[in-house]
Amino acid sequence: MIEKVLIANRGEIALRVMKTCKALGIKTVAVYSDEDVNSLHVKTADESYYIGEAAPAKSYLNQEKILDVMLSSGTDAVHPGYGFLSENDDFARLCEKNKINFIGPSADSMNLCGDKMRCKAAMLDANVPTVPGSPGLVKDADEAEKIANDIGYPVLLKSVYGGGGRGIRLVTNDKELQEGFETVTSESIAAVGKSAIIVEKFLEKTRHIEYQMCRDKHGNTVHLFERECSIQRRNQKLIEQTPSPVVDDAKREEIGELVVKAAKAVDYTNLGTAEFLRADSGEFYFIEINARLQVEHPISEMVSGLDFVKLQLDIANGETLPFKQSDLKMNGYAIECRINAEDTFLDFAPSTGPVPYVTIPSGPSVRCDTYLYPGCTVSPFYDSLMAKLCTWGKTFDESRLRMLSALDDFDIQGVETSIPLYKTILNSEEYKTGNLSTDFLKRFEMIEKLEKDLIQDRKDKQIPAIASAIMHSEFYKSKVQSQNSRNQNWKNKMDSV
Amino acid sequence: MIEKVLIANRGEIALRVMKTCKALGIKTVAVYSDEDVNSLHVKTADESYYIGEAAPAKSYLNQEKILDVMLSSGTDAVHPGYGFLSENDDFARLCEKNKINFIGPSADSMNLCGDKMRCKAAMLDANVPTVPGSPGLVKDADEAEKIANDIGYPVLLKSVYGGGGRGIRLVTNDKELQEGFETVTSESIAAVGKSAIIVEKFLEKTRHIEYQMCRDKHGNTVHLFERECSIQRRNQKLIEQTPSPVVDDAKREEIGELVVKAAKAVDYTNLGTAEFLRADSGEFYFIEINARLQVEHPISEMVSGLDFVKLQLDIANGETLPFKQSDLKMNGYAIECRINAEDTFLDFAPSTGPVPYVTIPSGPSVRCDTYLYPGCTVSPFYDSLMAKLCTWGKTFDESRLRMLSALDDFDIQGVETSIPLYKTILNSEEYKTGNLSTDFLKRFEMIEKLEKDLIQDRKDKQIPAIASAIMHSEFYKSKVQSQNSRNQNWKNKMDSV
Amino acid sequence: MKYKVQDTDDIVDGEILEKLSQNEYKIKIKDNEYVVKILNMDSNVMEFVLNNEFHSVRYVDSQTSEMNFIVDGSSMSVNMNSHLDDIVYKNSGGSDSGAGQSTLRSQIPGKVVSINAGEGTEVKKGDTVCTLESMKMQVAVKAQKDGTVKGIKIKEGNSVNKNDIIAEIE
Amino acid sequence: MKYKVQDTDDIVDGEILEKLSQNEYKIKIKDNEYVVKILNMDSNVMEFVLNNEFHSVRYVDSQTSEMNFIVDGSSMSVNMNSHLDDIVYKNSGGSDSGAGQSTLRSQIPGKVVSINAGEGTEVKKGDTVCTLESMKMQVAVKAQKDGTVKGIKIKEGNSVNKNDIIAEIE
Repeated sequence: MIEKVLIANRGEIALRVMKTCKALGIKTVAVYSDEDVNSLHVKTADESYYIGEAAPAKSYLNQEKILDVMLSSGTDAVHPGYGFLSENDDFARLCEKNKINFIGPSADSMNLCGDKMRCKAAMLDANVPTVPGSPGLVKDADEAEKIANDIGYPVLLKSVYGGGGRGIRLVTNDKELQEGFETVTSESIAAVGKSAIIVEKFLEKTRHIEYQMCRDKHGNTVHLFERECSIQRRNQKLIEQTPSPVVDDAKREEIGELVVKAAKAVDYTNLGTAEFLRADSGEFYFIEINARLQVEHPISEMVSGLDFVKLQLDIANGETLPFKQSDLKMNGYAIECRINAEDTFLDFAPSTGPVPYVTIPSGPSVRCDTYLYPGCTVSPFYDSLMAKLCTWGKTFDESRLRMLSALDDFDIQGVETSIPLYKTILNSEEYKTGNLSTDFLKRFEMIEKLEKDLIQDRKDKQIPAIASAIMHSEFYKSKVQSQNSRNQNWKNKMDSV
Repeated sequence: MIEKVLIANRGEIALRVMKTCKALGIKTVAVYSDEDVNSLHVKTADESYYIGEAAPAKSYLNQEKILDVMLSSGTDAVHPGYGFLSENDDFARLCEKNKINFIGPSADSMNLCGDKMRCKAAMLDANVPTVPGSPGLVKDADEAEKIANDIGYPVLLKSVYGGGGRGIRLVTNDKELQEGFETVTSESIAAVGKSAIIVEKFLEKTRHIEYQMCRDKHGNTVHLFERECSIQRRNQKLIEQTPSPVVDDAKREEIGELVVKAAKAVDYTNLGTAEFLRADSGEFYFIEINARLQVEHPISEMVSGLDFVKLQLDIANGETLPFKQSDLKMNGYAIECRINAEDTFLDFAPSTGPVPYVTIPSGPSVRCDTYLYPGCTVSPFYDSLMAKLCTWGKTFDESRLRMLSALDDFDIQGVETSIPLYKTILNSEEYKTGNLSTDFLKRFEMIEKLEKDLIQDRKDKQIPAIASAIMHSEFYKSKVQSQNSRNQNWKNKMDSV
Repeated sequence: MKYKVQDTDDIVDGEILEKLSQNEYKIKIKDNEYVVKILNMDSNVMEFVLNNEFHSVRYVDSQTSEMNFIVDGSSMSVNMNSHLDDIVYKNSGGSDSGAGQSTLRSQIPGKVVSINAGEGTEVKKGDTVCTLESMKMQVAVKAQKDGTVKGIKIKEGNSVNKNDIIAEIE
Repeated sequence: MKYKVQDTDDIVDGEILEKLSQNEYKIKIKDNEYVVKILNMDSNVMEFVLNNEFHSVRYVDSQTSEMNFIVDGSSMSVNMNSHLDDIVYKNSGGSDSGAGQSTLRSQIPGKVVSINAGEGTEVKKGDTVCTLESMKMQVAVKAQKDGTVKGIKIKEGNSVNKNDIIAEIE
């Protein structure tokens, strides 16, 4: 039985994992870098250990250091969160070797999932359809170019060690391919220290639909429904929802059966995600497995009523799944908006710095997982996700309207955020009618729509803005006056001395 | 169709009503007293009107003033929240006369529900069992004494205008009855300006179990399950949960049918609550109808998936209920803790003043409705409820453990709160096993248990406490030193001039 | 220095052994050594990591020999003195601490509804001296000991603050 | 005084007509009168009720003729001058506002990964001058106009802050 868990992560996901551990009476151990001395996860854990400098390679990616903490603190399990070491099979193996329960799949299964080519081959063996592309790793840009010309542009260049939208580039011709090959290589090396690239046919107007896989150590396998994550920028998800507007009960079951096959094909244990592209024609193609808990897991928790971190702990403890597929029913609709610290109008460039004040939304069926607190700092060293804002509704529109209201309540001072963009998207007819695709932002010119919304907003606020300017001037005038009169008093006093 | 709602209330319930209105695109109008100039409901509404001095009679109970605001702001409906004017049939009638949609039952139905004696008679006609007691109002303390001696002590003295635990006293002998009669009379006059008293047999070791009634203007009637609210102090609810540990599906249906009868018997429309006492023997006795939305409504929202304020608005708009009883299923378990500003060890006396800082709990299936924000003030003029903290779980224990974790996360600085008591209660075997009754606190000596818990807590914190003392002294020493050295510098400067 | 934490029985030694860096100290409590890493500190609040456990302290007030603070949400007091063993001190925090005193104070803020025991009335411990209204409830202020009510400081209809003197009982 | 709000076309008159009480003012904007009730005010933040509508304003910076603030969550600017009609002023907030200037600045904080256009290179508007890494992503800093790169202020491996000068393009 797991009694003490080290969370090898930071930010909102470290806090989210701790919430469940705390409710279950499991002790938590945090690790932190120089940059995180004042972060909430350090203050929330039962024990907190300093592990090094701000740069991830010096701290959150430092396997030896983290292992030291686990051994010295008497930790019996480790939760890797997402990012950092979560899909590093070397780390999973290091834990296995040291008899620390790694909360996730086995190192072997993770290695197989992480090797996009072997994984693809396993899926083809299991009759799970995949996207056309290179039969394996390409050795250089020239080989990639040859394959791209065979299957036809546009193609995706993907580092098999990438993920979360990094180490991936869409290229539409030979010149872009040559440039992109270099960028993907260097990004992958910067993030995980290695790179290996595959080429894949890029399908247009596709949707990104993923399924939550769940498998215990005894081979019992279910899926916990799908999530549609089509609204993206630079291949990174922005808004997710469940159910998908294009998945009905029959489709859910059909693809769900593929997902169960996929989990078995790679002998996956614990929670993971099988990602699919859905072509505009309706076909689903398996793309990859994310061998970890995902950012967007709360929306699946909301419609399933299950606590996924508890489920992860139970599976890691060797317990048998307490349900069969037929016991599981979806209840209602949920949406997640990833609240990023970024400037939409600067090509989503990171916006970092102190957050002097923040108001976190709440209310019926609103959930906000965040590391923000008044006086905290958004660090440039780590990723830009500040909060996962999720809402549930009995109908899709109820969850959407609650999200709009919650976005409006979310006041984050000091940094630029993606909140205004999300309001524009959630108010758009295209979003309301579920007309989604991974090029949603570009296809429906959402940034331009946002710009118009902001201009309209300023026009609507003409009167309060002018009133603010008038009162601000008056405030300064009266301050200067009162200072003058105080100086006057001072003078009088001096005179009387 | 309702397009603009005035919320004739303050605090967390005003904010709760506004959340749903905002999500539905309905404009909101707030009213506020001198004491509430800096309250969140004023800042959250689309429009906010000042209505008078802090004392309720001068503001939140001032019907004419509130009517003026409704008429001048073009409000088409009013939500009364709970307390204040929510069960005042004169106000409901005033609204009806002025063509303002009162979100609640008709004035006539409210009048009947509020007249505890006529209501009781209506229930007896409808074959809904009630508690033995005086056949009508008693004219003075002596008549009350006579009836008490007939049905046998202990008895309850209740003002028919009371509610929420006020205007009610338990007395066990003639002397207490004489004293209690006076107190109840004066409390009732202080609260609503009038008093009229009935006598009721007091049943020992009873549970307080209530049912959510729901009826549209076309007579369609359902119940939205029960809530057990047995954990009380001074007849005021502290902790509520649903489902009740002693209500199974058969019982739920049996009593549910009585509830539908009760709603019809008083021609109730909109949402309301039918309160029952459950004797230790298992019988249910109707006690009264609360003709309003209740504090504890969120736990019923959590297990039904319905937004009760939306339901109220729909019914007020004349819509037909979109479900039948058989469509409604309970999902999971929910608990509410009423976070009060009070000192448990001073007989729950109010604790008021500024709250310089507050951390509001959040997380999976946690909901906190509150008016608190860093820098706000808890006013002595209004009731002591600062927040409704609610948690949901797939099992009772999951909701309980989440509540304990959320209580632990709830940091309210500046005032005493009921949070420590709730931790003791939720950790007790008696609570875990559902051994509830309205005298729970006394029966299981919870205050004494709390005291022991706090002592243990201090013992556990011996080392950090001493470390704090050591470091605090060091901090002051170094401050004094640095000031001395600054003075020294100053002196040196002065010398060199 | 010697320390005694409220509700504990032992008097223990505590001292700083070494300043390890700008924000880190090695301290000794009883016979054990600890490392304290200060995250934030001002005169009201201190956040620190003590042997890898985070703690948050808010100082309520401190005098030469007693410090009141809230440690991780628990309100508690620590007595300290270099010769604590030799000194008799009262155990603070007991509910009977006011029983010996003659001054009756209001423990809540509120409006005076009625004075139940006027000037010169003889009262027993627990008798109601006056009734206050606060947050729509009536709360009785009861005599803290047997005696005679003297020097009533309140009037019906007036407001009192927490800790205001109601009367003397002698 | 005359005022012009960003993204609106009209220049409007605004003035205080009367101080009604300590915290209340009657003001006139265009030809309408409004009552402003100040709830909180310091040099950074103002909360007020304007004709029964609550507003919250954070002031970002203000100069003699231009004020930047965030009104109810919307960042905007107001130009003001007693003779605003006669003065030509640039419309702030457009994304092209820097196009005429020669100084290329970093719009994000980050680490310099590579310098793509070294000293003396001729560049066209939109060409990448250098690449920064921030939050694990590589972001290109592009030339704001055609010209020649001069006076490069950065080095590979160094960090730059937002608004730091990258180079001059002349």
